[in-house]
Amino acid sequence: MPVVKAVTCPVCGSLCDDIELTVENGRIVKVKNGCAMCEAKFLGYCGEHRVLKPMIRKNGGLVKTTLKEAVRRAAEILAEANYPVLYGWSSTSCEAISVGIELAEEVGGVIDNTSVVCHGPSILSIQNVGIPSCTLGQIRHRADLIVYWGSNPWSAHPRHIERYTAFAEGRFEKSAWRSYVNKVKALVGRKKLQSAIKRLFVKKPAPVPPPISEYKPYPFITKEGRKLIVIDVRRTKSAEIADYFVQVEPNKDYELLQAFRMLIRDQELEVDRVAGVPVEYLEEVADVMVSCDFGALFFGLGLTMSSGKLRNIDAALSLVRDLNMRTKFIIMPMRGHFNVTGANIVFTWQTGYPYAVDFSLGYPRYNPGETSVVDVLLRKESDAAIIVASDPVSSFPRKAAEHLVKNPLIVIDPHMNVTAQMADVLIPSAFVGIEASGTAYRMDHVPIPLKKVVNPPKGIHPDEEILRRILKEVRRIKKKEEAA
Amino acid sequence: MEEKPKLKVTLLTGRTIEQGVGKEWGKSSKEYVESVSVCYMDPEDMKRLGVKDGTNIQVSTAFGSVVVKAVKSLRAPHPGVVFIPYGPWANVVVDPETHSIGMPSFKGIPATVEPAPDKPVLGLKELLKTVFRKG
Amino acid sequence: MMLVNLYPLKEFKLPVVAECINPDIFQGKKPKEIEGLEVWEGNKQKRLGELFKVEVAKEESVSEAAVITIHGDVSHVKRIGVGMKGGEIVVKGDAGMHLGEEMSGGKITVYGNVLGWAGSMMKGGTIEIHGNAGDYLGAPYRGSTEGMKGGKIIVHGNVGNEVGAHMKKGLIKIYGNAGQFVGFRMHGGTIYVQKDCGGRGGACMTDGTIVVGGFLESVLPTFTIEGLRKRVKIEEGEVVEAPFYLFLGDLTENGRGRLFVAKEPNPHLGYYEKFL
Amino acid sequence: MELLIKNGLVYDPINGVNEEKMDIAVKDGKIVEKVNERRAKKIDASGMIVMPGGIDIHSHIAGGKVNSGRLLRPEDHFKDFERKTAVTRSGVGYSIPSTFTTGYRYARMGWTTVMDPAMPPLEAKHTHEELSDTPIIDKASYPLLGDWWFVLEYLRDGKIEECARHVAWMIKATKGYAIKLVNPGGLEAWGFGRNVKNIDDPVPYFGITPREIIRGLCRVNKLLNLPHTIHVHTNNLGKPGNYVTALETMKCVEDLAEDGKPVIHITHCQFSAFKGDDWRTFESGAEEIANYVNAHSHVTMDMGQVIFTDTTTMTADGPFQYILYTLSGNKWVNHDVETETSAGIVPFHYRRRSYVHATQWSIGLELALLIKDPWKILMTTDHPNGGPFIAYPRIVAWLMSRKAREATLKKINSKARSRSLLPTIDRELSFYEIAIVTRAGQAKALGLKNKGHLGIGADADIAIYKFNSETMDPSKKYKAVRRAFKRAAYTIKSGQVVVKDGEVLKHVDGATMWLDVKTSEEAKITEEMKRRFKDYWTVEFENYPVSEDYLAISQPTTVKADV
Repeated sequence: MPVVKAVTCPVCGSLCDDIELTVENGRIVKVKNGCAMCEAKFLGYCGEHRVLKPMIRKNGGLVKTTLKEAVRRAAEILAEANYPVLYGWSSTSCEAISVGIELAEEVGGVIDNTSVVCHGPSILSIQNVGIPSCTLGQIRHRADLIVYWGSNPWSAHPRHIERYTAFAEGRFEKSAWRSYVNKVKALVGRKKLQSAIKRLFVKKPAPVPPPISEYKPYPFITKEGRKLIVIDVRRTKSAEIADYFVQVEPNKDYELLQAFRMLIRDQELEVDRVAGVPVEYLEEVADVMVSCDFGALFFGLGLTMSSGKLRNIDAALSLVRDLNMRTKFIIMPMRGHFNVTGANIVFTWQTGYPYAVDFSLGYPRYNPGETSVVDVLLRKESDAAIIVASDPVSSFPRKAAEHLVKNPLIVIDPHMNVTAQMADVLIPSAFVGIEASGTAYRMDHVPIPLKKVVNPPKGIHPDEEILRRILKEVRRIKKKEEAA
Repeated sequence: MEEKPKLKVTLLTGRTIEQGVGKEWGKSSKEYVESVSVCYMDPEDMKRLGVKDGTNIQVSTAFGSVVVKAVKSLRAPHPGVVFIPYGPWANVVVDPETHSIGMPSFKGIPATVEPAPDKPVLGLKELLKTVFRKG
Repeated sequence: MMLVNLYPLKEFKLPVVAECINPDIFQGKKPKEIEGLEVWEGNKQKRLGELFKVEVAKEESVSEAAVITIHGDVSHVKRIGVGMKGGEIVVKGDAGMHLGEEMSGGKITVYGNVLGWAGSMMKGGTIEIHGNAGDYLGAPYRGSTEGMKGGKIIVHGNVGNEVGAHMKKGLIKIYGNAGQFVGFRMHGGTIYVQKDCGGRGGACMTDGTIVVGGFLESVLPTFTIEGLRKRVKIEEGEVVEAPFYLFLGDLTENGRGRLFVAKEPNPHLGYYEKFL
Repeated sequence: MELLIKNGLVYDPINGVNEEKMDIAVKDGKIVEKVNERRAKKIDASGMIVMPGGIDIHSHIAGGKVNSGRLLRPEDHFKDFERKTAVTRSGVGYSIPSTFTTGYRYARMGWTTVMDPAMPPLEAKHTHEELSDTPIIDKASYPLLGDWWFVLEYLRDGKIEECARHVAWMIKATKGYAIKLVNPGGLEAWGFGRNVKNIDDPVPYFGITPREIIRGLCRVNKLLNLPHTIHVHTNNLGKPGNYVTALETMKCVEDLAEDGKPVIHITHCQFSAFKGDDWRTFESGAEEIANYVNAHSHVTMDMGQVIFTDTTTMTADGPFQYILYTLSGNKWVNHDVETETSAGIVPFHYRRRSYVHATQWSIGLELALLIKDPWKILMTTDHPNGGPFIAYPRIVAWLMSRKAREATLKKINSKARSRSLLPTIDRELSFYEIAIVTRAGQAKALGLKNKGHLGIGADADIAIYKFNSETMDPSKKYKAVRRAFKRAAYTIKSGQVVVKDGEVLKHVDGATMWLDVKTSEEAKITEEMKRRFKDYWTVEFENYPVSEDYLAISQPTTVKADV
């Protein structure tokens, strides 16, 4: 059976590219090296919920149609619209995104990608503070302190720790994983190693400080080598494998971050606790941050989405920037969708702006809050939408989704997802990274090719191709109108 | 009339690996629906409210109200904090306010939780019909 | 004086960009010329006359600046009065985003609410809003640190987040409540919030004055208490006679900003008195 | 398609043509002897200057760093935008324009070839994706190799040929054009927040000095017979006193030169020509550098001219950018790339009234005017580090006109003015010399055989400027020179008229040039590399190289190496 090696996993922003797939009769039957989400994607992508025919809404229901007809109808909707929204783009290739931007420019629409509801706030603060960062290999080779803040890699980026951070093997820093493994080796035979590690993962009692109400200063870990700290409002699974866990009161991350900024400058705080955590305890964490050789802070939606939003990130970026006065420290957002970084990157090189780009005046304008899709929907300004490789109806607040659904809605997606069920024109597409090739960008801005491993079902095209056809049809319609 | 127990909490929404895996199996899959129509609660809070693992509860915010299944959190203790995975159920109750930065408030929303053993957890189709009257 | 009345011809649904609604631009123009000015409705370029009934009420002298009165809801109309240097705009209704952005003179009065970025990057003149204002009042454009450099903004209702971010000079007075991050990274000028204030007031400020007359949930741990004051002067002729705590910060930025918080509505700050 | 440019005043230094009234014939994208006069499209260039299309040896226009700069600075873009037209895409400026706008703006000035000088190999695909989206102009990019672990280890172990083979592989894998060194050794040290102090300061953990890296890669460059020399951003860049480092860097490869041919290119030399012990005692070191360059033939350099404006500095020199952040307090981006390099970005405003900035402005022009041979000092702003490339017309005017220089001198910091060497320099460049510093010299330094001249067989990349050099004195009419270079009367790219009167007529793709370096012993390094690959990088070996699909128009040049 043919085995395809070095396949890039099109699920999360870690973009692991060491996946090995076994293909049998044009179907993927085995996945090696992947996490649970990766396996689910490669084995389940072609499940029963796949859409195999373009559809158009007639008399309230979706009925099958030809691709030509669906493209024509989609182009009509977009060409007629006065303020269309083009949304999604984080789960498709850069090549498709590029066509999407050209389409947005052609129809004078607002194009936005899903970063608007994940790390958009991070970008806004990067635009104020900047960001000291690096590629993930730097962390693997050099970091002796790793902090995850408001992020739960165990669930959202399952191989992040093993490939890039605490459990990865680097030139200057060894994997902290080994110390765990060595312990296990003494107890069990080599064969049972894997399962033992699993058990250890699940059952290892982590030195977790008591709940907020009864916080006592805790002697800090004296562990040698790499240290892993998790800061979050909940004791997540990632917190359990950490060397240390700081539980922050919900919506108080900003105060905690600012307090750290003072502590790393050896300034005194006038309060006893910040965000529910005693100050002596924070001083210990600050000491560890200052005294490491290379620290890395990863942050997730726990920071961008809780009270303070973008300014939580402002504080985190400022903290890490300030830490560079004392040592080497970097910071990186944990990007969710596999190519959300790529969407930001392509948007930026073509328009100057990473998301929420409004072409209605014929040139790119950018002002999240004004030109971002959720705000446009909440103000009920758009009059049509095309959604590519995303499911806003299942990810937007009800009020925003309501306006989206009320107007003509075009959906390009391989799956009958929630938004697809609301579509007026539904065009099924190939899975990029499985049935179509392309490029995606990892969370650290490293471009990685996506492979075509198997053929898509008959009559199913990649997003890029579908978008090109729509663009061509839009231009044809506009030319005809101009002539008339 | 006996007053129903009600709990004031902070609602978080977010990713879980179950939702992440379910999503890849397809949004209409049983795996997906079951992974996102739930609310993780602190066991102490559940006791206070008199609900068990699997009891239906109603989560209400200033923006809407939705019935989901209560599930005992493995990540306790986190008294006063409840968690619903991202998805159509969560969207009914999250705060649409973006504070002019483009992102609604998905985390840290004041909410109340009450037992709703008699109310059903709507399936995806029913939920969408009720909310959007389309589909 | 030239008096121009604008009446929206319809209820706007699409966003409208109308930078031309500016006394400097109207000044000396004939009604037909005003009607012919360029605006955008959604992705279509239109003439002002297609969206508004233009009525030039008085046209006596060309020397004095024009007064524009908009009658009706223009909450979807953006960029009214952008860059204006003189004259006056009166909006009898709600107004859209970027009202009076980068204005350097003249006056804008709104008898209604306004959306975000009113008075953004303002250099001079006055904006008075009788309803509520949105987020980023007087704050700069994304990525810019060029905050408000002068002029005065008065809001009689409530305002959103990040009022006066990066402010350098000038005065913002809010007689209602304010959202989070009042005076974020401000370097100078004065912001007065008569009522309650969301959290994180004065975050990362380096200089300037913030006065909170109502409830403030908490003061950032990066501020230090300086003392108690019996009164606080907002501007010439406006003094608040009440005891205030005075905090200095933000220490993370080595700031010397002054944050006054009224003592009476904030008993929870009594904690700080032990340091005095 | 055939084209005939008639009666222009032609400047073609490579062919020794100096202001000759002659016709230029073009067919199928090349300069030809003659075309059918009746069939050919004719351009009347009488009273106009005709030159080869402009070339930029060093301009950051694409890739991860440039794009991070774009992302960082919405406030740089929002007032400088370009609307979509029937033929062009929309975009934004100012100091870091979007890709389409970059292509159009170069073409509008009559520039047709631009080299992006800093490509992190791991992110090479990104650079190429952007280059492919940069219309009209031809481009190429230099992979950053001066801190690559393979290079450091092979050179430390004295394995020069192994090193050369790996470099050859890397140039092919990244579709690169030249070997770029940025603060050699310093970037590896920056991985732990450190730097190297001078060219003999050992790189932590690697037991090698910058001198050894520079010499090593210079020898590798010769072994591989690459068309350009090593392209060096010196150690200590941007620090007072660094002219000594620049001199030492040039001296350290003196003995490697043969036949008077250049072996090193010192880029944006202005930033490496600072004298003084600190910012208070800071002054120009241009004279010392110029004296050395005038006495030696193994060096070429480019200016890195400073423009008084708000711009965005971006280099691979992470530690330098950090210093710039601490000096300015502006926002700061750092991006270190595993096993290879780093990068930093800081917005920066050069102000006339600042002593340091005004002196920097002076240094750039002093270098260009004191170095006697224009083939040795090429015109750049190190876009966008000294200022955006759209300022080239102003630099041309400064170089050609004492009066233009005096007009600016009047407005700068008085201490800087009194110390500036410019008032003592009478030299004014002719159009012939301008054609050298902006075209011919650039092509020669880069080893571009078909560019930078208008001889038979050359690429038909041509710029025509509305300035009558027969009747007008550029020294006096420097504003007219500026206007002419700002909006070319015609820009012809590969034989097509793409710009007329400063307006873009056509959106065409430009080619991406790269070197297909053939080593005699075809690298058996692959097996070795695969093994080490997993240790060094976080991507799989086969996902690393850039395939030709990433290049809109791929234009490889085969180079036969001596190893």
